[in-house]
Amino acid sequence: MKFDFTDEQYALRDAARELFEKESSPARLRELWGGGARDARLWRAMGEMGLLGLMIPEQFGGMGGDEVDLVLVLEESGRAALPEPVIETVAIAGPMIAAGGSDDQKQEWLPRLASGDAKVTVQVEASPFVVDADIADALLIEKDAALHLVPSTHFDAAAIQTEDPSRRLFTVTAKLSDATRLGGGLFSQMFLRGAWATAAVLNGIAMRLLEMTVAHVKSRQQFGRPVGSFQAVKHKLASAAVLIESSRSCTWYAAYALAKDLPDAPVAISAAKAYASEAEGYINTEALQCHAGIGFTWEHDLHFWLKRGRALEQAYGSARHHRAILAHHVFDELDRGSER
Amino acid sequence: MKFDFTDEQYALRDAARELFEKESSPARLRELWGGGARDARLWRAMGEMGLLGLMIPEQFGGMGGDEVDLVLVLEESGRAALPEPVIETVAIAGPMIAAGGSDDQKQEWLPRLASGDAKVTVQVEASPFVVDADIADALLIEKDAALHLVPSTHFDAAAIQTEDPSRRLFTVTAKLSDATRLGGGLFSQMFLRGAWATAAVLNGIAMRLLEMTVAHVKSRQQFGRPVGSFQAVKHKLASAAVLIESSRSCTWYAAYALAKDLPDAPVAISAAKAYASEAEGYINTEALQCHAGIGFTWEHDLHFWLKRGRALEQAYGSARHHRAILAHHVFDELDRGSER
Amino acid sequence: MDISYSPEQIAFRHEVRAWLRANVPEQRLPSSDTPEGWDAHREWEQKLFEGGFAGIHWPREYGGRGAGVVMQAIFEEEYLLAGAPERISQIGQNLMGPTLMVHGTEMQKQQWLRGILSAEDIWSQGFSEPDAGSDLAGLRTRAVLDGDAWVINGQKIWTSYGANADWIFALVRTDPESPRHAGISFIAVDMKTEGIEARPIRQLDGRAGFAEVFFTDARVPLANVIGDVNAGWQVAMTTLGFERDAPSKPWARYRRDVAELARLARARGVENDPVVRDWIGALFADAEAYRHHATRTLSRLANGESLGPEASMTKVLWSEMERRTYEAGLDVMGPYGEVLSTESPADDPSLWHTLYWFSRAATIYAGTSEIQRNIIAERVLGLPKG
Amino acid sequence: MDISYSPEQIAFRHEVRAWLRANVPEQRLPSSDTPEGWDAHREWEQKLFEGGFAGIHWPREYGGRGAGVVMQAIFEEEYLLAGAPERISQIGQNLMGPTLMVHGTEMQKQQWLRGILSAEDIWSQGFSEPDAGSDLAGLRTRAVLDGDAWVINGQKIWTSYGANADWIFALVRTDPESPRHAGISFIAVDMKTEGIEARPIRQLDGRAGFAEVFFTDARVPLANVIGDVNAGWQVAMTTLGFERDAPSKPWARYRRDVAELARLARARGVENDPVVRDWIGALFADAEAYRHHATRTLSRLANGESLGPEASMTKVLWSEMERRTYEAGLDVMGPYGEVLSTESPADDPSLWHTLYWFSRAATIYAGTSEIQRNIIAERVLGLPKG
Repeated sequence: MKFDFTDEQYALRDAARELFEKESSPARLRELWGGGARDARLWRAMGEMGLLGLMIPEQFGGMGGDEVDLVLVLEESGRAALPEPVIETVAIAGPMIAAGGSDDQKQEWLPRLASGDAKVTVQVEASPFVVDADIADALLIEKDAALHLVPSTHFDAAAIQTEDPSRRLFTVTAKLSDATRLGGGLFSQMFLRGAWATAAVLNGIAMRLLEMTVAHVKSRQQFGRPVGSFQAVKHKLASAAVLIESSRSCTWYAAYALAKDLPDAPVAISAAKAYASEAEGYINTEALQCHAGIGFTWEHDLHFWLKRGRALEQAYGSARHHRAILAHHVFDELDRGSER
Repeated sequence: MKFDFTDEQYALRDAARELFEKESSPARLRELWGGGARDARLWRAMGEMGLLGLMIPEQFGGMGGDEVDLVLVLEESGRAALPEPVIETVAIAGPMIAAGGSDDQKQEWLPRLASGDAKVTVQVEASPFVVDADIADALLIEKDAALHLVPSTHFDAAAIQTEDPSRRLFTVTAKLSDATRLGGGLFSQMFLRGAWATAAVLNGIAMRLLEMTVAHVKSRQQFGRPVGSFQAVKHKLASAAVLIESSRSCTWYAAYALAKDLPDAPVAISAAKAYASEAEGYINTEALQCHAGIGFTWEHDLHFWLKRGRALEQAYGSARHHRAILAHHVFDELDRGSER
Repeated sequence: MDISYSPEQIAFRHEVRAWLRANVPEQRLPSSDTPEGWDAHREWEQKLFEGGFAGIHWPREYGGRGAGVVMQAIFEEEYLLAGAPERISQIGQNLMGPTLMVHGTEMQKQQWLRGILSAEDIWSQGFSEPDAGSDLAGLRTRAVLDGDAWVINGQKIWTSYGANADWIFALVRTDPESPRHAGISFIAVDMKTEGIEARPIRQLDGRAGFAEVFFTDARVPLANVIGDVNAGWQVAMTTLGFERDAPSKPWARYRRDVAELARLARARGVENDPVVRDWIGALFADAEAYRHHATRTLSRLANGESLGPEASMTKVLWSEMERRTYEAGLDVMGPYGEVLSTESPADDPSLWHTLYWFSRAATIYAGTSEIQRNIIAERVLGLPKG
Repeated sequence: MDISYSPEQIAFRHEVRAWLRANVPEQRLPSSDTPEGWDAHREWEQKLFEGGFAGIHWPREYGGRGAGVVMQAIFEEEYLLAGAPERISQIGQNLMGPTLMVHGTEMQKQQWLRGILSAEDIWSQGFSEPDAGSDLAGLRTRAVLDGDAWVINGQKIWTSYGANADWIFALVRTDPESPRHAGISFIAVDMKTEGIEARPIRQLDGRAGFAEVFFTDARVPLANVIGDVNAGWQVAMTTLGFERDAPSKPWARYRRDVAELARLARARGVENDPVVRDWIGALFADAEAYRHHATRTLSRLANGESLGPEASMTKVLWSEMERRTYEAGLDVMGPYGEVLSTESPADDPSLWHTLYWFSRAATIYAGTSEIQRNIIAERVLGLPKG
């Protein structure tokens, strides 16, 4: 029994954090928010560090790892509010193509995904929008209970204006054919993988919001004492800490269940996404309340995480959506009389 | 514009409070909880004071008042956790018989209700239980979209064991006939009147819970200071105070809307009951939390109000039930395009 | 109990409604943050003044209508329902004017009241500072006597209309030796004074609306102090008392918000989701409770009472309801919640987001929910200070 | 990451399950508050002891099985799922025994450990006092040296099994001059000592279970002090450390609670109400989060770490989830929620109410949620003391 990560996994997490702090600092993010162009260097550096190939088999240039290897990196991408399609390309497309692609599809895509030479974005039926569709080399799309992998030559993208300019959304029209089909039996996995990875990213966002808020209330003085010494503030942040840490446990287990292909993986994922959305939602509200005035300024970095957080709470199924799935499971279990 | 009560209404409230403090003290309530018999003196005294006939026309020995006259008395009955069917007899049966009874029914019942010589209990379709059915002289019952007033010779009552022995519940089987029918067109009023009166009683319960808790946290010392000086405690009780006072405003308006027969009375009542259930529910939880250990003892009086409160939250429609009605109303208004 | 309006009040409502119907611009005015918007808003205020709707609660002797709180509330309700422009004269008419009437000298009243009414002078308020938010008495802006003027140095923040206003009334520390609440003066400052710089604050929704105001050796005439020197705290308490005892936000606003939420739910196809309906029902109940509680407090004001600490209850009610409503809206929007373009089910997605973020500020401005709860606990419930 | 069990652990689980299946009484034992119930529970404990399931986490040298925390957790989980009786030996086995192993003299261990294991001696804990609840260091019970004995006067409260226990370990003030945490000693007291009276506390559900224990000139041998005189606070911290670092409550308990809630909803005919389903889904997610978080902390304990202040997070999680679950249950029950007789959709309405009230105590006993949040804020997040 070891519900913990290996030294190697922690080392990779630290390396990712260092890279993101350097290449995707709040100052860099602010340039994007101001209309600046994305720097291709970051994605390439992620490829070189092996982050992009974490879940791609070794024979295709990846690390042959699993969701447990990836989950801390996903948290870090949330902590950094990374403006890159990590969920779609790394957590969804890579493993889906590896699992269901034809030999040709694997040969064509997996090595490029691992190196960072290609990005794949994703459309699930639950959302009309697709991230980074203009720069994606391919689109993985759910349609009529089948999956398709559509090269960029076969779909058009129209930009949608979003509140978070570092999260770029599009609507797409894609030409699907038998040639674009990806192996069967994986249909529901795409949404589930997205939900799981989004939970991990939300946990990272929540961690960052809590960190920023703790730092703020420690230094901010009112009535001659730090704001963080008031019990009302302390209790809110303590509640947030409890939610965030237990949410991480929940998402880590979902990673493990996915990696080991355990039968309760779908339930674990719905629980993780429902819980992570609520946990992040709580600190999202309280972080701004505790920052008060200064948090409402464009010049303060807080809003990068506030907006990304609110968007991801809804992505790949809101808490409400996943709770309905869980309730279905509870009554199902009741019918089968299997509580053990 | 005067959203307030008259001096006479306040005087009656004070008299009721004084009576209840004397004749229905916590010590007296404790006797009932211990299996003691109810004292008929209290009900008679209420009759003599005019509380029971408040809403009965003067020609039948009542005061000819309305819901605004009654609402503070209902609050007081909640503050005292009064073990009497005030909601059923005074707030529902009296005005319903006055409004829909035949001349014979009015002659037979109204004077006796006003004097306290008779009690009438009520069964609505939403609940299988009836309070005080064994001592009621008549039962007002909803059945197949009609109302019946059934004398005690025509129904049987079987006792149900409840957690709150001072709130005695029964199931009844009644013989209905054309002779027992009460005038038409009033069907939905019974449930609404019950919901409104229960909201008022819940407000009184909530007020008492808050009063007891404020007194407790002022005197209870921990870490060398009153528990009530801790911000976590203060903020909970402040939140409770906000909920309770606004809930009272909401229920008072519902009384006014009923009294003036305003078109928004049904909506006002559903809002009042939904809100009062939540307001009382909040202080119910926090009162016990703030009392901590001592509040869990049988010897402390707190649990009389905790249990009565939890029961009434569900009576005449839970918050959830009334919120569904309100949502229906909102979409209805949307369809009619009438926001003003 | 009588919650109906008098014939006079009803007549006033009809008058207001008719006037607004005839005069409210059909197109929404450009934002008051822009130069053309500022001018348009000032023109609108002048029209209101000419129509007799400026300072309706001011005594007749000062050019007002002498309307009571009920009529004032009727006016605000009709104003909201008519979709009329924001009023940049608010701070002058609701705070500075009434404060002057209490503490101003005859000369000061002569100097300023008329300009407030006519919207010739738009006022802003200089209370908050970067290190004095909830803790107002922690303010640091200093004024030092130098001949015929107070010389002011320091910084104010969250000044509504600060970038464009003609005047600001500010709290400044005139006796640095005195403890926190003492040694503060209340002073009126012409924004054109040399040494004053106002920088708009860009908010997290990208808009402006507030400003930071920097004072660098700004010289202000001695006669601009309202009330006694070093007695500014008491003057400020009068000002805040007017803010506190003003009629509450129009309840119609919140019923409209709930209807807007229902409209979003319908546009998103989740109208029949009972969980969404449960939220809508709860928010409608909240709006009803607020409505009736606001009416009850209005009635108290109309009958000559002051709300005192109980005003904090109303603030908690509307601010938290506002936040809950918009947060529910975001959930109802689902994947459309982050969208600013026409795909959004909101009529005006950019405005929707501005309202959303402003709803999150509601529990902060005019006293945070935490401060309000302290006040309620200590001054309504009598709990001991912590 | 490897969340699977070792073959040895799996074998242990099967052994426990088989033994419990063969031995758990079919009929629920009478309440341990009654004399016959007490005897029945003690007999059951003796059976557990004979079966080798007493003190499974105690070192072998003291007669335990030397099981690690994972096996201990497996045991508790199987015990719960088997519906086995409450264990009146808990305080002895989990708190007093381990504390003795750290701080007891050889003679003290000889005197007490064996009786704890065999359930000959049932122990209770005398920490809380009427005026020392959250603030344990405010305790007032005094012990004064008189020849060969400490003479104890004072009162303890909320003593589990206090009415029937054979022994109590108590914190008493042995130096009234010393400040709060100093001058306290940890002492073992035979409940048969003259001058001790235990009165059962009747709880708000009508049941007993706890007691008040009154000490009136009770003479206790000098040798009964554990650790040094006046150093009892440190001993007590060891005891509370064992409580804190014990494996968390079995997660299976909470999944069962959610299933029970779903069963109630079905019995009440509201199974398809999406609002109720939303609650059930949320509580299931809570139970999952608790399950995985408990496993994570178990893994830390298994790998030799101590939880320290993070134990407070687990306490907050399970206690608030427990309360939410039962409050949802009351709503699902609707008008049946107040009913104790067979009309109730609960299998055993009286037990259901006891569990409901106990769920509301969960946020109070073993450190209130408020205290836990203080600990988390100050010791996990590093926020300053208030």
